[in-house]
Amino acid sequence: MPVSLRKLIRLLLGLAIAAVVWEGAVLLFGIRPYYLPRLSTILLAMAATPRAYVDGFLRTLAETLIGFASGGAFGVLMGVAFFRLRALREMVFPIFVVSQTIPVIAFGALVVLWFGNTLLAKAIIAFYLTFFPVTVNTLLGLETVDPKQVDLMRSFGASNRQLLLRLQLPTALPQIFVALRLAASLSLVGAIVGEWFGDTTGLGVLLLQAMFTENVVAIWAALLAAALLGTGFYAVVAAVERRLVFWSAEQ
Amino acid sequence: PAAELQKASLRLKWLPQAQFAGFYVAAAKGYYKAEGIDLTINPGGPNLLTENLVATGADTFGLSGGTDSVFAARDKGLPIVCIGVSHQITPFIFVARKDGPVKTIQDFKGKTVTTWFTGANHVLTGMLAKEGIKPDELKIQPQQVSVTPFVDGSVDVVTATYYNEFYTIQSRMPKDSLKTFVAEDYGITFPRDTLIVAEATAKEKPELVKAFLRASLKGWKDAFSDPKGAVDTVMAVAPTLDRAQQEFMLTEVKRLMTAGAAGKNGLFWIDADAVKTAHDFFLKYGVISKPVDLAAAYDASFIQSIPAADRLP
Amino acid sequence: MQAARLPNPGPTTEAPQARPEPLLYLGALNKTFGPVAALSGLQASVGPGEFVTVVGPSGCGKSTLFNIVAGLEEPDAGGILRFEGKSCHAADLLGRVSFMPQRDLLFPWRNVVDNAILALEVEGMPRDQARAKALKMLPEFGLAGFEKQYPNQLSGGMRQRVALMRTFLFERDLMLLDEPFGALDALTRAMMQRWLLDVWQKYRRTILFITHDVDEAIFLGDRVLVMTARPGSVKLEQVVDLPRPRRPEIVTSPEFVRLKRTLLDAIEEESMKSFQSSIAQEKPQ
Amino acid sequence: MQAARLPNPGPTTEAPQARPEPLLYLGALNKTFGPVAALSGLQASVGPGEFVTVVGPSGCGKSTLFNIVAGLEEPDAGGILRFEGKSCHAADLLGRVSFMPQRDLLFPWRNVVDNAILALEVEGMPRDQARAKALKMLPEFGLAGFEKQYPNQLSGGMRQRVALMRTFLFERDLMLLDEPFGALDALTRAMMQRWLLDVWQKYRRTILFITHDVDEAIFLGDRVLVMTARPGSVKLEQVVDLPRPRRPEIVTSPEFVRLKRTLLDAIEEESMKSFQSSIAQEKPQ
Amino acid sequence: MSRALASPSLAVQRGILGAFILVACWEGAARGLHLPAYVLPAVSDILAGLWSKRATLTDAAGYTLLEALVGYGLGCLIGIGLAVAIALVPALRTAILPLATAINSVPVVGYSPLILLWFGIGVSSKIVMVAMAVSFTILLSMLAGLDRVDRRAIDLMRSFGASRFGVLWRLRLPTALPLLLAGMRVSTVRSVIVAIVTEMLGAHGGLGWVIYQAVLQIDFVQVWAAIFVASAASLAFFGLIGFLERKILFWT
Ligand SMILES: Nc1ncnc2c1ncn2[C@@H]1O[C@H](COP(=O)(O)OP(=O)(O)OP(=O)(O)O)[C@@H](O)[C@H]1O
Ligand SMILES: Nc1ncnc2c1ncn2[C@@H]1O[C@H](COP(=O)(O)OP(=O)(O)OP(=O)(O)O)[C@@H](O)[C@H]1O
Ligand SMILES: [Mg+2]
Ligand SMILES: [Mg+2]
Repeated sequence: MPVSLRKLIRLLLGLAIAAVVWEGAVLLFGIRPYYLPRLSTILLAMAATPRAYVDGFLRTLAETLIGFASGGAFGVLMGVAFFRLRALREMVFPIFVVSQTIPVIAFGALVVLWFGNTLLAKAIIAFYLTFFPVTVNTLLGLETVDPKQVDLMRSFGASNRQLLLRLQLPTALPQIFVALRLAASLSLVGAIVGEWFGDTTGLGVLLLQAMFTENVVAIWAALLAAALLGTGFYAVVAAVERRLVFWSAEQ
Repeated sequence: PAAELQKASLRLKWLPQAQFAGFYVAAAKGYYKAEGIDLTINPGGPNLLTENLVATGADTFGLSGGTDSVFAARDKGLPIVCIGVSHQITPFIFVARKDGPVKTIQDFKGKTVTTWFTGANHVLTGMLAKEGIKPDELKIQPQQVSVTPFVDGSVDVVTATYYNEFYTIQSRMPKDSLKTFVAEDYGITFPRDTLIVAEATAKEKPELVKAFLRASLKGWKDAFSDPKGAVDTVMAVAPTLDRAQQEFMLTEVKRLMTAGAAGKNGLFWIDADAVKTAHDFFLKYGVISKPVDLAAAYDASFIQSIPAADRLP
Repeated sequence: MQAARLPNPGPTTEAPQARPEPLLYLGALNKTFGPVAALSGLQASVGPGEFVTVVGPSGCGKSTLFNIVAGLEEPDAGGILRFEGKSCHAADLLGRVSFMPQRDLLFPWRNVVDNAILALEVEGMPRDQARAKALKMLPEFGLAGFEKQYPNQLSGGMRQRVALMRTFLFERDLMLLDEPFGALDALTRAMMQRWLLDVWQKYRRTILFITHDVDEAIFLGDRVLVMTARPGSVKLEQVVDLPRPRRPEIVTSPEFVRLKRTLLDAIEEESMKSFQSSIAQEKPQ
Repeated sequence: MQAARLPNPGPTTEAPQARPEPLLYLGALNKTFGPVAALSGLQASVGPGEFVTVVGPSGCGKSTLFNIVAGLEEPDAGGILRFEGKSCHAADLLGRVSFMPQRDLLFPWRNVVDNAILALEVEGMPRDQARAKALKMLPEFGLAGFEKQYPNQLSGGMRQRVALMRTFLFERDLMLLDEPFGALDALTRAMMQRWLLDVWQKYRRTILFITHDVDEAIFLGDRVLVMTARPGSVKLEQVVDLPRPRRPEIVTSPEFVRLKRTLLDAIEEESMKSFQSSIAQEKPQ
Repeated sequence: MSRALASPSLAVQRGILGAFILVACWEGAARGLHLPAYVLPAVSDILAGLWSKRATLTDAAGYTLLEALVGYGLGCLIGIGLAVAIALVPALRTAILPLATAINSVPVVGYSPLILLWFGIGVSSKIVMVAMAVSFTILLSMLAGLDRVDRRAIDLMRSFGASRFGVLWRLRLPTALPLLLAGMRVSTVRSVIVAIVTEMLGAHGGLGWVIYQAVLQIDFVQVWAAIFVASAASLAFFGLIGFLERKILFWT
């Protein structure tokens, strides 16, 4: 489609301008490299050890995807369960809230203890950060269904399941996707933090490595890679949203 | 034959870097396999307590924080034993600017000093105590990841390890513009980077422990004799590291590991006197709540069982 | 199920109460929403195969009545509700009457065909089959060629026709239509009316039909119920004893005009009441 | 601003083109939505103070026409649009005509009064003042006592009356009403019609009025525009030369019946077309 | 839909019941399986620890809550401000959204060297981090809410001559409120946790600081005690916003 092509060109143009501004600003204002290194230096550093970045990228991507998928699915599921079972919601929802106040980072040892040094452990942290917003938004979305539409479906003799699948979930979909977009970013954050619990590959490892050796170029390289992954993933989720939630794309 | 290999893991205190070169060299050269151990090296991370992981059995061996963390772990009832000490002298130094207001440790008073609360703070407290200074006479702040505040002059004294931060500082400021304060000059020694195992392992699998120590020692000796090759081995695991920095680190680590009693007794020697001094100090300052049974906490028998020739660097 | 039905008894002049077994019987129905009494002591019955139209002032409780008969709201305690000869709760009627609500309530994520087959899907008919069935009906509703459009691309009348089609595809003995032709132009409306009568006579469905158009009420109905102002009850049950099939010309016949006069008078009286009560309620501000 | 207006010229029999200066002139308007041509070559003009009603088959483009005149959609390039004698873009008309859309579009978070004063608030009138103004009008719209209700507590007809009131409070020379009385019962409708004529005559507002009810179109209008089937254009401009004020009885007068016949014939022809084209478009499935 | 109907006391009772079951299981597991404190301390021990350290913990909680609340407020303002800016000037969308996403793809801790560098180790760096995390959530929620509006309703407002701002104020903001408030509710918890995590990287005080030091001293009872305090504070914060939400969104 020419529209998407035009968008792509605009995007590339925007990136190119940003790159030039970055490079130019560093050179022009003589910014000290440990505040902000030149973009070209960073890219060269990445090119020097491409495998490390590619491997890290893929590994983090895998963790992110698993965490996102499971967190998203669990979040929607719990949203639906809470919507249906008021008592369950009142009993468990506060615990969900509380669970979100536990800083995983303080329990690295426990995570390793329970889930080992596996990809799974990282995915679980991504999951942990992801599911909560999805649950909240699913619940909210389900609650905004027009009662008159519910009445209509019920007058057709619709079962609760049909009501859910044909009316409530579609109505909630726009809201769910808001949370999923947020979750796309959060699951990556979770994966990266998860990699800080003793791992050898991943963007989180590269970031940590660079942070503590104060290798500013490597910090920026890891940040760029993470930003690329995050923005790309977000864009994919947003694209899926545009396809699935076409009717509310009124703008 | 792989079937007879015994599975084990070593938890480092941090990510792969030349600080742990010997272990990586030993693994790469198959020294652990030769001893019948299928060893996995697990890196550490922030807030990842090696003592905790070893105590719970998640890892077999651990390179933990130091004598201070071993005391703390024992104090809290974690069933771990130290089987070797890597850095024989304090790896921390305190750095000030030569042209700045801090000329002697007395000048610390009223100045901004940043330090890590992961052990280095005790070194500082100890040094100050020897000079009769109370910690609340200076502005001690938690030190952040970057040394930039010091380089920029917003901090008067910064804590550094010889092998990492000191390198960064020197790369940003001329070496001769710096004034350093070394713990040993004030009669303080906090050996760090302790090798630990669970009590159960020490009791039930002494052969495994010894085999591990033997292989590790070989690896370290190789690393010291061929630093370039050792850095290659480390960088194969962590390719984004800065080579110059790693070479510097290995040099410094060698100095720390071969200092003091190690010169006479070899690598990973447990210097009972240094341990005792540190223990008494921690007890005095309330870092640990009650005296620790040092004999149970520090078991030198494993390292001593290895022929001195194999231990000496 | 339509096969099992008795032949339509056709319009009669006898009072509906005399019928042996009404399909739907409502007695002493009340419904209040907080302080607002929407229905009060409503009594009515609908025979099988009958076409009953309902008129009444705006806000008198017609839609509320439909909601009860569709099973969506329970009347206040004490009311009597009988369907197919058995006393029942409103909720028992869910899925047993086909109901077209006053607002079209189309789902924005479904195109015309998929909105139309909603009820069929709920019944469990495979999608393809349901779609094929719906596609055949599109021209009858003047929607051919629009099957792939989404609701926001339709005109008001088209939306209403889609909602109507959705109701028709849900084949039940009792149909409740709440102003189904409100947004249609005169001719489309006339065509739909004729078509509705055809369907009704062919399949013998029972129809309850709300409208604001008295002509329409007389033209279509076997009986016209005129409701009182809020709180609604039945003010007048007017049997329409015009022969069927009815031709459009019938609206000018003296009998039709006479009926219209009677009904208009009754409605006017009630509408005036509802306006007066409105004015009486006005608070000095 | 109403004070500055000329007195209403009143209904005349002369062709509207002959008027010296139409308030609104539309020429050769086209509007397409993707593959659907909604309007094609539409030409019309509305004189100041005139009451023009629009009828036409469902989906022929009436609401589209209103959207253009309200300034919400630009017609396709090439069309002519003149307002108050000046050529302009559709967007220039935003805020200069008062528009009542086909769906009520009440805001669920505003109660009856606050929905009604929406346009006044947009204009910058202080809330209290606007509310006071609206409260005075409530009884006229049969909404007294309901000022604190929220839209989900209102019947369909009540919602429509709130929307109508909102439009009336937005006082502009040109009013566009898209089926304003669609969901009202016969009497309320008749009352609102009479009231609308009163307002129109008192304030000399120009009104464009879409309806599906030919009686209503004739009863209210100075002129009736009959639109063709989609793509819509004006098929017939029928001047209604009935004297004003018009009494309800007028609907039975021979002149009225004659006009109605003419209009119905025209609409019927177009409606048939739109159904036929629908059928022609049907794809074999 | 039925939110308004359920009696709040019943909800509270059920909440307490849920908490009680959880605590019972926890206590049972810790005591029954003789779990050492460094794996999972018993609730009773944690509560005892909490009581004995109450002064320290109260101070720390105050410190953390201050950071969280100020950061939260700031984050809400920024998020709402950006969303509103995008709504008013749609061209900004392509500029702001990808940038915000990119920034948020990196864990806040990733920025800690920079943020600590720029804002120091005190309260302000925590506030900045919290504001960053919160503003993104708010931005996304608010934007989705603003976009959700019925186009016909916008048209109606435009026909009244409403400016972009008028449409925003009278139509789009009320439409966006439910989603905005949901975002704000989710963010309460995140604001506290980001404050804590940032404190763990370097601070003068606060619950994160307490946790960090307790972890080093292998004092897991104190870690959990601090987390209990943080949870209670977050829950209260969450409940407060939920309460406001129900008050504001009366029409849903
Ligand atoms: N959910 C509700 N809450 C409060 N009041 C309601 C509710 N539903 C209906 N009402 C009130 O009940 C009365 C009857 O409403 P109903 O919708 O049945 O009227 P109607 O006869 O269908 O009117 P119309 O012809 O205008 O559609 C009205 O006064 C209305 O305000
Ligand atoms: N946004 C849109 N996208 C695509 N098609 C549209 C859109 N809006 C209107 N149409 C099409 O334009 C045609 C005219 O629609 P419009 O709403 O103007 O009809 P109308 O005359 O008002 O009909 P009704 O009397 O049923 O309200 C219809 O065929 C409709 O499907
Ligand atoms: Mg109704
Ligand atoms: Mg229309």
